[in-house]
Amino acid sequence: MTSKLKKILVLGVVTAGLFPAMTVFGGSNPVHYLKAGLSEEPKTLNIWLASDRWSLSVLSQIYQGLITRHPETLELTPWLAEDLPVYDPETLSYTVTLRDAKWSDGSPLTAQDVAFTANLIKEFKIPRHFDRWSFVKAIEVLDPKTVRFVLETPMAIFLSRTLATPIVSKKEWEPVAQNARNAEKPLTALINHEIKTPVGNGPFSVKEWKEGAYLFMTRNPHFFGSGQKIGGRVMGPFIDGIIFKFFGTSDAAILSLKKGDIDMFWWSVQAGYIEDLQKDPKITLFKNERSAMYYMGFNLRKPPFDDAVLRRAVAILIDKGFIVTRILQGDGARMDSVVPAGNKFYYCPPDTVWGEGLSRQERVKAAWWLLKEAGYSWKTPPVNDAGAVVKGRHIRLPDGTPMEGFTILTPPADYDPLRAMSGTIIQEWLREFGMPASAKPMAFGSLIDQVKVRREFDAFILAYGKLSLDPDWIRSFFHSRHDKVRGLNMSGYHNPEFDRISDESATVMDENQRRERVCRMQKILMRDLPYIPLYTPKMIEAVRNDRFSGWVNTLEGIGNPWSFCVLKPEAP
Amino acid sequence: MELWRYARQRLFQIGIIFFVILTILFILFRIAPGDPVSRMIGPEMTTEDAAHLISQLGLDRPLWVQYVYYVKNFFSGNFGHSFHYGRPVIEVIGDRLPNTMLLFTTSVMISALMGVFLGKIAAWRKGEKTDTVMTLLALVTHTVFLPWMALILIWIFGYRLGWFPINGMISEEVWLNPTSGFFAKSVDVAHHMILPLLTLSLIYFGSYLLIMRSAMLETLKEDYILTARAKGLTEKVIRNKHASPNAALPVVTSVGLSLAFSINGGALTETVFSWPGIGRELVFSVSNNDYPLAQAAFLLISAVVLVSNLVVDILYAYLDPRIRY
Amino acid sequence: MPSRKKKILEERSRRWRRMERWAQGWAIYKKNFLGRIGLVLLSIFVLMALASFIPPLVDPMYKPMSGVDPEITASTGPSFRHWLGTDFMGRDLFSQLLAGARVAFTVGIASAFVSIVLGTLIGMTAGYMGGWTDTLLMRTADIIMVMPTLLVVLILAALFGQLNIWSIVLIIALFRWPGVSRVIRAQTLTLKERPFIDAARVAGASHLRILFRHIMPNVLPLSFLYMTFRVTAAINIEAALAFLGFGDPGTVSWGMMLQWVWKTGYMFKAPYWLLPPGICISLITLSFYLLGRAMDEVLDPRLRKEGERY
Amino acid sequence: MALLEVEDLSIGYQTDQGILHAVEGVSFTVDRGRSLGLVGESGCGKTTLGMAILRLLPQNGMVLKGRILFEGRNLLELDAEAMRRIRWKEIAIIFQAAMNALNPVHRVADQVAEVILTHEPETPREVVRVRVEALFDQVGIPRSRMWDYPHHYSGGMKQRAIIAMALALNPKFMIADEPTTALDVIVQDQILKEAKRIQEAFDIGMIYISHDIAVVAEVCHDIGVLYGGHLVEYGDRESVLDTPLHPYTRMLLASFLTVKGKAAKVSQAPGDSPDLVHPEPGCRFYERCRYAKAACRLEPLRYVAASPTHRVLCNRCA
Repeated sequence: MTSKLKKILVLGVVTAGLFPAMTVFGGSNPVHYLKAGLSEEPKTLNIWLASDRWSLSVLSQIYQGLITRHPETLELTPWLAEDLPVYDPETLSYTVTLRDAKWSDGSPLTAQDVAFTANLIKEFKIPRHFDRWSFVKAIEVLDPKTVRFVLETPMAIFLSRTLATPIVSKKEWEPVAQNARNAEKPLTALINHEIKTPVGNGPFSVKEWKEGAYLFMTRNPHFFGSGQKIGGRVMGPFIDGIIFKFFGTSDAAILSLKKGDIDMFWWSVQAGYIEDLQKDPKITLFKNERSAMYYMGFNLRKPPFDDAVLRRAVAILIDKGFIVTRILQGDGARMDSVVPAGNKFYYCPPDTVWGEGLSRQERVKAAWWLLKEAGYSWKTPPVNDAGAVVKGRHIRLPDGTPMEGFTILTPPADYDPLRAMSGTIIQEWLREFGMPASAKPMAFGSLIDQVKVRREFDAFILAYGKLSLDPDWIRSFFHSRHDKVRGLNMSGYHNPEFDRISDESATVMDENQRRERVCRMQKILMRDLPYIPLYTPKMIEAVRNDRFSGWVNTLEGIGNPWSFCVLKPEAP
Repeated sequence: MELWRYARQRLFQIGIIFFVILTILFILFRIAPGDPVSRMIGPEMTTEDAAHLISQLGLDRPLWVQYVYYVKNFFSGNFGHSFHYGRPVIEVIGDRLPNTMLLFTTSVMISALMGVFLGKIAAWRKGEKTDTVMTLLALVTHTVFLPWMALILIWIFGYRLGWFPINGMISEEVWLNPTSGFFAKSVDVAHHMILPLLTLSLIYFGSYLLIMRSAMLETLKEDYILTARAKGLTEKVIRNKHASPNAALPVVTSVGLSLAFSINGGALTETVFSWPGIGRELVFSVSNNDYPLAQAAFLLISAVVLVSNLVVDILYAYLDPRIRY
Repeated sequence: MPSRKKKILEERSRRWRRMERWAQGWAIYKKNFLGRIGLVLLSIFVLMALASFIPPLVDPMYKPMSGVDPEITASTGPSFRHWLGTDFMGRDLFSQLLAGARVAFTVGIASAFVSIVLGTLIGMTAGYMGGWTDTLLMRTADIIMVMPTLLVVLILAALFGQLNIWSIVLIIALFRWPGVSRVIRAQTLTLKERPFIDAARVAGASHLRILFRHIMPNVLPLSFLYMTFRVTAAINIEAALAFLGFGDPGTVSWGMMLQWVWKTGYMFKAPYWLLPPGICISLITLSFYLLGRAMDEVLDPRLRKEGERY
Repeated sequence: MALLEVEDLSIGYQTDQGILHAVEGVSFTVDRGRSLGLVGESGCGKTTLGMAILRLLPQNGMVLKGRILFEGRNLLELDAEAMRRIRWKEIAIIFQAAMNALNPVHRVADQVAEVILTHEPETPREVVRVRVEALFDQVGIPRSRMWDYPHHYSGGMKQRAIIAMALALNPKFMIADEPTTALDVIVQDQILKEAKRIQEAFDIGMIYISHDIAVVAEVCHDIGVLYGGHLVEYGDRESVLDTPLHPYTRMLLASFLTVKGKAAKVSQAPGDSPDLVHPEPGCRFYERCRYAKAACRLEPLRYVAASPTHRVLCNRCA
C-alpha cells in the first residue's frame, strides 16, 4: 500500500471514529434537548422586526401574550393574564390582572411592562401591531399586577387579537426606545436594534445562536407556567432545551429526521416524502387543519373581471377538487368560503358552491350557459350545436368587443410551486373555454407591487397563511375603505351592504351576534366572488416517536407553545 | 517599479469599473417593480404601516438624493442595514464571506492542482489509454449539469450510503459540546465540506485538465523541449521542469477568467447544500427584495472577481518572465 | 473587360477555395472520434426535439405542461403508458423530456446566435476602428465580463418578476458577448495589417465594405466556433435558473423538471424522474462541447502540426 | 575508425497518405576534427538526418534501414538510457531555430548549468558556476547578462548561448542545424567564424546543415548535397566546389555565384518538389533536370565515384 493511500485511510478512520464519540455529551445526568428542524434560519430575534415564520417560531418560545387560544376548543384562555378580562361597557374598558410571572432574568413581570409594550407600539407605530392598538385610548396601571385598557370604541378583536400581543420587558427595551427616539428615523432605529439574547417569559430562552447552523435554547427556570395547570394541562417544560437546526432544503431535513439527527421538522412535509415517512416505524406524522386561505383574486376595477357573472363562470370552471387531489396530493381541503373550514365557529357554508360535483364537460357547459345568458359570445363556442364540448375560441364581452388577453399572476415556483402550478392549470382550463388567459409567476415582491401598489393586474393567486381565528380580517380585505394604494382590499371590491355589515360586526361584542354578521358577509362574498377561495392546505408535520412524546395537535399543527410546554422525554 | 505602476493603473481602472457597476446596480434595484416593505411586514401590513416604514427607510426621497446618499455611504463604508435581518449589511456579509472563501478557495486549489497534475500526465501519454480515460472523464465532469450532480451526490453519499452530511457547515453536536476543541471542530467542518467540495472540484477539475492537457501538448511541440531532449535530460525532468511550468501558465489565466463562471457554480452549490455563504445569501436577498444586502453582496462578488483578475495577471507576470508591464 | 474577367475568375477561385476548405475541414473533422460522438449525440437530441410534437397528438394527457393522466394522481415509475413514469400530478415525464429538448435548443441556439452576432460586430468594430471606439467597447466588455451571468439573470428575474423564455435568452446573450468580441477583435487586428485590406482601402472601399466584405468572412469561422461554446453556456444558465425556480413557468425545460423533483420531495424516491433531465442537460452540453472542440481542431492549423517537421 | 559513420540510412514518416521517404540510402563519414556540410533546399531531409543521429525524430518518424555508427557503436541499437547519456555529452546539437531553443521560464545560465549537472551530477555547484562563466566568456557574452532570461537576449546572443551550451561538456561531435539562418549578416559571419574556430580548437567532428552552399563552402571540409532525401553528391570541399558533377549541385552553385549573398533564392528554383510518398524508383531531380532523359525516371540509381573522395548519384554523369 502506498503511503499516500495509508494516510487517507487513517484520516478516514479517525474521522469516522470521532463522530459516534461526539453524539453523547452532558455528563452523567441525562439532558434532553429537543432538536427541531427549521426550513430556514430565523432572520432576527428583534420581535418588532420579525415577520418571517422562522423568527416567529423561535420568538414564540420567548415572548408571550396575555391571552392565548386553547389547543382543542380554540377558546380564549388566559396566559400571562390570570383570568379572562372583563369588559365594562360603561367605560369601554378591560381590566387585566397578571399572573405571578418572572422575566428570564429573574425580575418580575409587572403592569408597567404591559403598559410599556402597548405604548411602545403606539408611539413608534410599529407595523403589524399598531393596527390592533390604534383604537386603545389609554392604558392605565392600577397596581403592579393590574392594568386597565380604555378603548375609543367597542372593538371585538381586542380580546383575541390585541391581548395576544407579545409583551416585552420594560427594563430591556426602555433604553433602546430612548435611543431610537433620538435617532433620525426612530422606527428604523428600533427595528434595526440588534438583540442577541432576548429577555422573555416563555418556556425557553436563547443560549447561543450559531449563524447559519443552529440556535440553542435552554429551559427558562423562571417560566411562569412550570407546574401550573393551564388549559387542563400541567405545564413543564419537561425538556432541558431546544436546538433549532436550520435546513435550506427539505430533502436535507427529511434525511436528518430519518437518521435521527433531528426529532421534529417544523414545516409542512411535501407530498413526495409522506409515503416514505409513513413506512418508518420511528416516525409519526401529524396532519392538522390550517387557518389559511389560498385564493384567486380579481381586479374588479376594470373589465373583464368587473363583471360578477364572469367571475362566477371562472369559479365554475375551476375544479378545486382536481387542484386538491393532484397538486396538493390530497393533503388539503377545497375551500368554498373565505373562512377556512377549520375555524369551526365562524365558518359558514355558502348557499351556492360553484360547479360542485361537476365533471370537466359539465363545468364547461354550465359556465357556457351562464355566460351566454349574460350576453357573452364566442367565435367558436366551447359547446357546439350538437351540445358537445369543444375547444372554445375568442370569447367576446356582452358589448361585442373581444376579451383582451389577461394574466393570472402567481408567486414563483421557488416560493410556492403549488400555487404556481395551480395558476398554470387554471390558465389551461380557461383557455379551453376560449378565454385568453396566461398564468405568470412573478417574484413575490414584484407581484405585491403590481397588485397592491400599482394595481395593474387582471387576476392573481395569493394566500394568507396564518389567518387569525377572529375573522376581523374579512372586513380589512373587502371593505371599500381599504381599496387604496397598498390597501388590503386588493380586488377593489365595493359593496355598501357589505361595508355596513362588516362595520357592524367589528363593534358587536357578543360572539353569537358577531357570528351571524360574519356569516352574512361570507355569503355575500361567495355571491360576488371578488376572491375565489381555492383550497386550504393541511399542515403535515413529521416527528420521531422514539425520544419525545406528548405533542399537542391544534389548528396550524403541532409546532405550538403548548407542545413545547408539555412535551416529555420518552423513558430510555 | 514597472509592475507596481501597472498594478496601480489597473487598480484605477478597477475603481472606475466598480463605480459603473455600483451605479448600474442602484438604477436596476430602484427601477425594478419590487416592493421591499411588503415583504418585510407581510400581508397583514396596512397602508399606514407601509407608508410609515417607507419614509423611515428613506425610500420616499427622490431617486437622485437616494443615489447621493448611497454613494456617500458606500465610500464611508456604510452599506446600510439589511431590510430583512435588521443588521448592518457589512456584518451579514462578514458572517457569510469566510464560509464562501473557505469552500471556494479550497475547491479552486484542489481542482487546479488535480487538473494540472492529471492534465500533464494525459498530455504526456497522449493517445494512450490513460489519456483517453482522463480526457473523457474531464469532458464528462466539465459538462455535467452542476446542480444535478450535486443532487446525485446527495442521493448517493447522503441518502444511500449516509456517509456525509448534506446540509450546512457544522453540526451542533460538536459545537455545543464543551469538550470539543479546535481539532474536532475543524474535522466537523471538513466533514460537512466534503460533498460541496467534491461537487465544485469535480466540475472545475475537468476544465483545468483539458486546458492543461492542450497547453502541454502545445508546449511539447516547442523547440526548447527538443533542446531539452537533445541535452540528454531525463523524461521526468523534461516534463516537470521544462514543459509543465510553461504549460501551466494558461491554466493560471483561465483560473482568473473563469472566476465569474465559478461564482455561478458556487452560488448553485451553496444553495443545494445550504452552505451559509455569500452566493446563497445573494440568491435569497434577491428574492426577498432586500436591496441593501443584495447590492452589497453583488458588489462584493464583482470586486472579488476584479481584484482576483488583477492578482492573476500579476501572478502571471511573476510566473512568466517574458511578461513585464 | 479584362479586369472584370479577372475579377470573376478571382471570385470563382475564391469560392472554389472556400468549398475546398470546407471539404478539407470535414475530412479533418471526420477523423476526430470525440467530434463524431458529439454529432451523434446532437442528432439524437434534434430527433427528440422534433419528436416532442408527437405525444400530445396521441392523447391530450401527454401534453407536457397541462396534460395529466386521469387515473394517476401521484408520481409513478415507468410503465407502458408512461415510458419514464409520471410526475407528482400525473403528467407524463417522457413527453416533458422531449419538450425539454426543444426548449434547450431554442434557448441555446437563439441566445448563442444573438451573442455571437453582437460579439462579432462589436469585436470587429473595436478592432477595426481602434482609438476611442475600441477603448469604450472593450471597457464595456470588461465590465460585463466580471459579472457572473447566472446571478445577473437571477437578479433581473427577481427584480422584474418572472422572465419569459425570450427575455432569458436575450439577457444571456447580452451578458455573453464580451468573450467572443475579444477574440474577434484580436483576429481583426491581425487581419487589419494584411495586405489585402490595404489593397481594398487603396482601392477606395468604404469602411463598411471592408468590414463586411473583407474582414467578416475571415472571422466568421471563429465566431461559429465560439457559438458552440456559447450554446452550452446558455443551456446551462437557463437550466440553472429554472432549477432555482426562476425559469419561465410557461415552458417545460429540463431544469424545471429537476426543480420539480427536488422541491416536491420525490428526489430520494424517484430516480426515473431525477436522472433523465440531468443526463440530458449534461449530454447536450457535452455534445455541443465536443462539436466545438472538434471544430477548433479544424480551424486551428497549429494542432495539425504534428508530424510535419522534416 | 571514423568518429561517425552513417551507412545506407533511410528514414520515413508515417503520414495520412502513407510513408513519406524523407531520407533514402544515405552514407557518409565524419572524422574527428573534420566537418561535413549538408546542403539542400527545405524538405530535402537534411534536418531529419541531423535528428536521426541524435534519435530525436518526431513520434511518426522512423529509421527504415541503415546504421549510424558513433565510435563504432550503432546508435540505433542503444537503449533509451544509453542514448540519453550520449546526447550532448558526446554529441551536441545547435538548433535551427535558436530563437526558441531556450526555455523562456528559466535563466540562461541555469539552462547551461543544467547540462553539466545532468551529465556530471557530482560536480560541485561552485565548479559548475566557474565553468559556466568560462563558457560565457568563451562565446563572448558578458557575465552581467548570464542570469538574464532568454527574452532579454538578442538573436545573436541566444545563438552564442546555445553554442556555449553545446561546448559545456566538450562533446566529441556537434551538429549545427542552420545556426545562423535567423540572424543578420554581420552576426551570421561572427557566429560562423566562432563555430569554425571552436571546431578546430577542440578537434571536434561536426555536421553543418544549411540551405546556403556559400555558408557551407566557407566552413566545411566536406560537402554533401541532398535532394529529395537522396545524397546526390558527396565529396571534399574542393572537389565539389571546383568540379560539381550533379546537375542540382551545379544549379546551387550557379545561383550562388550569380547572386552571391542572396542564395536563399535557390530554393525557389523552377519545378516542384518531388513526391516523397510515392517516389519514382529513379532520379528525383528528374523533373527539374535539364539533362534528364526518360530513363532517368525509372532506372535505379547508383553512385558514381569521380575520385576516392568524391561521388555523385546520377546515372547521366557516369
